[in-house]
Amino acid sequence: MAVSALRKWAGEAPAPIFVAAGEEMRDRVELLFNDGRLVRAASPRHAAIFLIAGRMRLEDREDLRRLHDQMPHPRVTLLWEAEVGEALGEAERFTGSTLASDKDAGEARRLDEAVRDRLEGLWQELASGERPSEPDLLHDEPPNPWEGIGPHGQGGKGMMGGTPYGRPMAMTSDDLRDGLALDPYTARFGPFLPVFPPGLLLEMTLQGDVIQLAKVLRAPLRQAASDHAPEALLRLARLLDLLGLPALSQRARLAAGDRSSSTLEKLGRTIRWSGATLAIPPGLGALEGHADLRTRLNDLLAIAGGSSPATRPELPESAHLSSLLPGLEWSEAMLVLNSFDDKTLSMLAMVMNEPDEESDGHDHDGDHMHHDHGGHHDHGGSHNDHGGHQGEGGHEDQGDHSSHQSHEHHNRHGGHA
Amino acid sequence: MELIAALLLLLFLSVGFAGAALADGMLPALISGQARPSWRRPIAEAARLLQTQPIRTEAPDALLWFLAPALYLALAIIGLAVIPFGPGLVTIPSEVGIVVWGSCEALTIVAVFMFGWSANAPLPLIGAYRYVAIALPAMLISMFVLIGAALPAESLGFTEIVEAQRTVWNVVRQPAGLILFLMLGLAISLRGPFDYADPADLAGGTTADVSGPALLAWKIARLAMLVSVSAVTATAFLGGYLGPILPGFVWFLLKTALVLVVLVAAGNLFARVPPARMMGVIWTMLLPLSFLMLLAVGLELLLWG
Amino acid sequence: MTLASVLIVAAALIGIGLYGALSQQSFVMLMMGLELMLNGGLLAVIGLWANTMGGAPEGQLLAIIIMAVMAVDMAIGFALVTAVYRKRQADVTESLTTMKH
Amino acid sequence: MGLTDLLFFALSAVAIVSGWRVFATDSMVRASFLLLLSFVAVGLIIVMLAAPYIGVATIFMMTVEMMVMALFMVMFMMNPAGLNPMMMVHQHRFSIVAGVLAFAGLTVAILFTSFPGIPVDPAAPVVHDLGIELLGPSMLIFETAGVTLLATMIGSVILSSRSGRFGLADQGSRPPGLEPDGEPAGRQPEQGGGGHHHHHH
Repeated sequence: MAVSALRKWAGEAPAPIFVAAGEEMRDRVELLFNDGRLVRAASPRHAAIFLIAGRMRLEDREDLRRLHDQMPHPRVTLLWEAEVGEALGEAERFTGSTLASDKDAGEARRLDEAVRDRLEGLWQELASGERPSEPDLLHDEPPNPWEGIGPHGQGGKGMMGGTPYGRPMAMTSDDLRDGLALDPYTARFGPFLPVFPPGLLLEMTLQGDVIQLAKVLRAPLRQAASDHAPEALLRLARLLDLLGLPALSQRARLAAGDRSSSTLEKLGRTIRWSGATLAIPPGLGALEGHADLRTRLNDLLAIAGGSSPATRPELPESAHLSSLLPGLEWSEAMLVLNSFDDKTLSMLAMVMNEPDEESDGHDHDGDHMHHDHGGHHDHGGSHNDHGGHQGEGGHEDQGDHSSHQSHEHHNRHGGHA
Repeated sequence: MELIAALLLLLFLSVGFAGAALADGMLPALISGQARPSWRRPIAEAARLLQTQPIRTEAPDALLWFLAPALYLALAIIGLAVIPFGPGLVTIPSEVGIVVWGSCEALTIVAVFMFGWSANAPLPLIGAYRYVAIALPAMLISMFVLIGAALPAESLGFTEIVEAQRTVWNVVRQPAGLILFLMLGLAISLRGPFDYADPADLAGGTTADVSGPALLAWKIARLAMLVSVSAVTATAFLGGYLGPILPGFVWFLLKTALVLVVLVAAGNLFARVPPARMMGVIWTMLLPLSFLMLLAVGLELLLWG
Repeated sequence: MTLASVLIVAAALIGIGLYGALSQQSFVMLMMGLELMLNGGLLAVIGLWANTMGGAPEGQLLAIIIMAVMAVDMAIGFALVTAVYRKRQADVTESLTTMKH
Repeated sequence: MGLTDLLFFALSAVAIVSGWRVFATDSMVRASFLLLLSFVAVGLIIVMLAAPYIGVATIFMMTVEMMVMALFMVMFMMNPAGLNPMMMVHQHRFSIVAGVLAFAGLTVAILFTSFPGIPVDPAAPVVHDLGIELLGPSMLIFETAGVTLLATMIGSVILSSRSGRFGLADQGSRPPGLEPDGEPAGRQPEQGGGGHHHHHH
């Protein structure tokens, strides 16, 4: 009784969807969430439906499987014009002919509406229990064997203990901000972290939330070149989300779908009043000839209002995310990352294939081993516990956000829902 | 009397909670210009979360992870318990009510930190310590502001503070104090411009690895804290249960509702400043401002009190 | 809740705190031991104030002083830890043997 | 045994057990939260002992302190989560003996002392009295505490910040030159392990 009542209620909730947007699909997917029947989940932990839209690269498939397993039960996957082979098992496919850019606008809109309906239908089936939850795709096992000695694996000699799951203790390395050398934390973020451009995979070294090193492992997926104004509005919406203004961001997205001058003017005024431009530190994310983040936000507001985009000179050769991001705090870095148009971003995020051993956490460890007890300071032992990003063996692709190992464990410990 | 107050507390909490859930659902939709969602939506959302599998990360601090939402909720209730709902209607009459509330604020920071830390994952941890960095100085500010509210009453108890506002409400004495206190309200109920623990740029921050019932518990605790902080604001600055004609409890309810709506709206209308910049603003501008407010109230009482 | 029982609880806290302060290698844990001893002291002072002084306000004043001492202890302790750490990357007592000479 | 006694014993048990667990748990962040629990229990006992302000203020202050402590644990400690079990103690046996001796000695002293029995009047306005005392007869003491705290704040900022008066903290101190940008006056800091010479007595 109670269970069926709960199920009935749950069916009324908007369908929580985690999105992995592929090539040319980001903007279309974002517009799906305009009518409030669907909500976009910030993390796969909050979602029930995994929407994979558009073409994916081969190397992304493993991450998609990982993300799938990170979602709690009940869960279901929908492949929308996605080519992922058999990576996602028997997941339902939704193919509405070819890409929208080949069709006229009305056709595309009808197609999007059909996807929306299908997603809602999936959620109804899932909530009512008609549709079984999808099982794990990957084995639930630790990526590295437990290597410690003794009952708790502390083994090892002296204070350092052993290396449980192949993860040694974190070591200190130099800090960019104030020189207080604490433990770095190296992890891969992406390729489908919701705050990242889809497809971008970064390996970053963090101290606290300051980025010390950033290396592009996979470039962002190419996006459809669309008109300036809707693209600018959607980019504006992403920035507003990051600035803690989800309602205004939704308004910008609505405006991108259906533009009329009066709403745009009002939206611009509300955004100015919210202090969004003032909130951004002046000079943040400044590129030669491309101004800083604050200016870019103002430009976006202007483009959204109908004026033509300001022309900017070519990017300097040296400009790259690996030099732009270090030194920024996490939230500033996310703002910077989302402030570029697709063309600029793809130039900034080119994968650089150079023999680069330095970014491996291990080298830093070496530098500090001479300290009394071997550096050993673990600013977040919590870090090395789930991360395993310190050693060469520990580099695992991060799913969307790096709790990647956890999915391999949740079933064993808590899969009783 | 205390028993009646305890019953009233339950009533107030449930009414306030329902109102908070509704406001939290409706106001963003209104601001975004979307179709208005139905009042059933929060309940549906809760039903969904109840049926979702609770996720366990690798090697979390399971005890603290479980306890953090409970602690957060308990603090909201304790905060409400020292507030008078009407003349003499207090669940726990305390002559040091302000200090009790201050402890609740401080322990809230502990609860949020515990929640983010114990998940044993990077994004929740970043959310947790970022929140501590912002909320600790914000709490200091709120204490100065509250002392300013206690000065005219010559007491640390909330009942005396309300009674001292019979002549003039504290909001007239220190208007900036009210605004500073509302900022604290946003900070400890984790919303909008002061939500440094669960923001979008961290994929949900402390909640990024939480699913199912635990996430529901956290959301409930957040809303309860919103009710609690609105009630404290109404008591300390808007004269609490004082008001003509209507009974005290109704006035109190109305004022709390007003503050609550203001908080929810502000949470959706103001942009979040990146944490490092916010730290600068808090320590160099807001904290000195709260000193000045305190000084001004002290001088006023000394000269004309 | 007799005076003796309160004082014995305080004594237990002081004993545990002493053990911690003497046995812990890391500075921060060592400070925890000190704090626990002060905690016991605070309890003892208030216990004595409530049961033997008839509520003379000076007793509470002493408790406030103890709290101030705790705050000073923590603040200076953390500042020293940070300063030493900047210089030597050290956070355990053994790594500061040069201070002996 | 009334309700008060029961509550008192429960709180004492919490205070002592969590105080002991502080030094027995592997996770150092947990250790600071356990210490906080111990303080909260003591704070509540103090409230029961008719000193509400002191009790609640203890909880308030210790919460903030322990929060900072937990942050420091995450920052400076290897192993804040206790996932690499390890033992970081020295002179263990001696410490246990010292702790037990301290407890035994104090207990004996408590049991063999006769204290004057003048309990506080439950109706006395203790918070009010404290306020009058702080800002009346004992104003000087109170203000001294305030100035001490101010000095502490300034001192700790100077100690912990990177830029010292004589150069960056992690590069060793350099005394100022006799003329602007000139050679430092006095003895040069040693090469390499700058700063060691401070410690010679």
